[in-house]
Amino acid sequence: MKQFVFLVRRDLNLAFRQGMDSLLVVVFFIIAVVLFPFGVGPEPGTLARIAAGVIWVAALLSTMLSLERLFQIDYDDGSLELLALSSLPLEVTVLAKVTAHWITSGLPLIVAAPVLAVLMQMDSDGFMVLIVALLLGTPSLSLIGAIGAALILGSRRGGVLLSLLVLPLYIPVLIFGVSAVDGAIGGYEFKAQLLILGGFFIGTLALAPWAGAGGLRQALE
Amino acid sequence: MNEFLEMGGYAAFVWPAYGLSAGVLVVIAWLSIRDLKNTQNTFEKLSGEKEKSK
Amino acid sequence: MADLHRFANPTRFLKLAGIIQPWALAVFLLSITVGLYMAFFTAPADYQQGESARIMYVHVPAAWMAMFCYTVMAVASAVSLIWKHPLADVSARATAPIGAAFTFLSLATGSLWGKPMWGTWWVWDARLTSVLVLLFLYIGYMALQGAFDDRVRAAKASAILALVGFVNVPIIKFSVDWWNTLHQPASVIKMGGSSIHPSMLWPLLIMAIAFKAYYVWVLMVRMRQELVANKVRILRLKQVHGG
Amino acid sequence: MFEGKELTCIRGERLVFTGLNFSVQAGGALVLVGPNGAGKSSLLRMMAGLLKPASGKLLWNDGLALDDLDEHAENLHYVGHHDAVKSVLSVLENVRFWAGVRGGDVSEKNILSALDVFDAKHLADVPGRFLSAGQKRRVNLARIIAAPAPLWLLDEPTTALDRASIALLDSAIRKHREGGGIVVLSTHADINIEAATVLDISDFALRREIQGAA
Repeated sequence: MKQFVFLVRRDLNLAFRQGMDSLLVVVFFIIAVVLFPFGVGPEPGTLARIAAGVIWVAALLSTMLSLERLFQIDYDDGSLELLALSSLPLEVTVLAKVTAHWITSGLPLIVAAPVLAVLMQMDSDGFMVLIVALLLGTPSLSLIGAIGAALILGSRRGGVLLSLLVLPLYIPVLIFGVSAVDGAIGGYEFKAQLLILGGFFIGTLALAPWAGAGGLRQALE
Repeated sequence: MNEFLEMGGYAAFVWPAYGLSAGVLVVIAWLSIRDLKNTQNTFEKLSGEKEKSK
Repeated sequence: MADLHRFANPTRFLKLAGIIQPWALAVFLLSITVGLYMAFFTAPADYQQGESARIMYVHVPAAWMAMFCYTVMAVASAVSLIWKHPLADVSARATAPIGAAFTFLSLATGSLWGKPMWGTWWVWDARLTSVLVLLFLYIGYMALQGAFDDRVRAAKASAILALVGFVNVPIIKFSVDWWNTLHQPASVIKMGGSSIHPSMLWPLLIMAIAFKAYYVWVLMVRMRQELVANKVRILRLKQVHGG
Repeated sequence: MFEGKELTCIRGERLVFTGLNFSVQAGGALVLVGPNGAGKSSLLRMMAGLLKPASGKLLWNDGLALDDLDEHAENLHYVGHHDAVKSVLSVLENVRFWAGVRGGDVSEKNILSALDVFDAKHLADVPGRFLSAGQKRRVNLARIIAAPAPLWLLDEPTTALDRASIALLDSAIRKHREGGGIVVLSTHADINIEAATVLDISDFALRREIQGAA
């Protein structure tokens, strides 16, 4: 456990020293959402109706953007080999990497989300549920994305390929994330959606380390 | 005969559906067979012996 | 040294494939003619949709094949990851394009069938949407297969992706169905048309057999191509490294 | 005691070597020679457990090394072609991280003494991006001293090192072997390792087998 924290702390250290990277993820998230009023017009009614969907899709895309480099940097400079050879099992290393990624890119999204909800004229009763839904949903996004990031290591076309592999698997999280927020705004049932999001989180928590470590192991061969 | 071709007024949908399906299946089969032939020829050129599975 | 040979020269399978291939072609040709005849002549027109329902005889078997091929890929990937059998990789890699073609076909014929009924080319119907997502999973698999120079790396990475994808298919299906009931008033005409009358069921089954025979035929061709290509690559490597 | 029996390595579709045997006693050293592409790096990666052999066994103190990779990894250090030095972290932080991940002693004293072995103590608080290739390699080698492990697997350790640094590496290897450690390294430079068994990997490539197979 000590080494797990050690690895997460180092990754956070790296991320904060290169502050710009995690900042870029949030800036992309904000810009992506801000574009929509220009596209569909500023009329509050339309914006409010699509607010939850736009915010969730933007969150998906920005999480995905920062994932390509999750293992790539360590793969290129040889650290990944040494991490595989440390007494920390590779599955736990993947978890540590995902935790660091979530803290540097998932959390900032959640902090920025309410501000964007205001921009999108979203009804205020949806704010709390939006935050809770993102809190439950973004870890699954990082976990599934980590599998994709491990699989494309050393391949010719990194970024675009990752989005093609990972986005179809994001659809369930998107569907239930958006409907939780819409449910809260519309005043009808949303707890079930949050529970399902939690279920996805636990499911991906079990699947991702195994699949990610498998991907890394054969990338290191 | 042309009554059959009309497909009860839905000819514009039934025939393209079957035509497209036939087209796609034929193209995939043809491409696969052509690839097989090319690879077998390169193999023979390289190894100089008759490819057994031809 | 025996297992070494298995990698370099699987003649046993090449001979077997050579035998299966013509038989599969024969079964395909026979069943496709019978199936088409029944689809157009013996099966009655649907009382609601009229003749347009005949598209069902190509749409439904294609959708079945789309799912069948993805399952074959997932099983082959599991075999290749667990028992490291080289033929499993080759079969998964050869199946992907065929499965993707069937998935595309079921989408295209579904849209052609939906136009007269719903008046638009595309409706976010639960089944069509799931098949659309399945198409993306196929494209992702094939893109990953093609993204590596080293064939063994490509096979291993794609095997993991196929398994991860396969685990997610029911979850995606569940989510899309749930999402569909949330937004879509129950569509009046269910995609499957009225209850399947036996005279309609037989053409469906025979067309399904025809598509499976077609799959086996093209699979044999593609697998033989992959195996001979492996032998060519080994010869190339021998040239480079001085035989 | 570290032993390999009938090891076969296949990279992609290429047969790299087969039927390779080696054995190194405690305090011994094994020098791998052979032309580029003969499989020196592949063998070292196989010894580290990164690359699974197509067939054959790897024994560490008569136990099957590859059965429990994590446990085997604990008693070895691997130095590959890349130096795993993060440009943003200082030299001290880099070495401390690697010592910490291996559960070694992360006290400043220990890290500085490890850096001193490779004359890199003065670089302690310099961020990685300012280091030359040679300095990066010395920092990478210092990491081995910081968290000791009996088996050293060094893939061309002398690249980017000047004469003085090679001498430092020499003495570090001698001290490691006197302590009962084992060293396996591949090299081009004429690094003189006393009483080392030399293994030419190209003896184990297989010419006839390939022709037969095609």
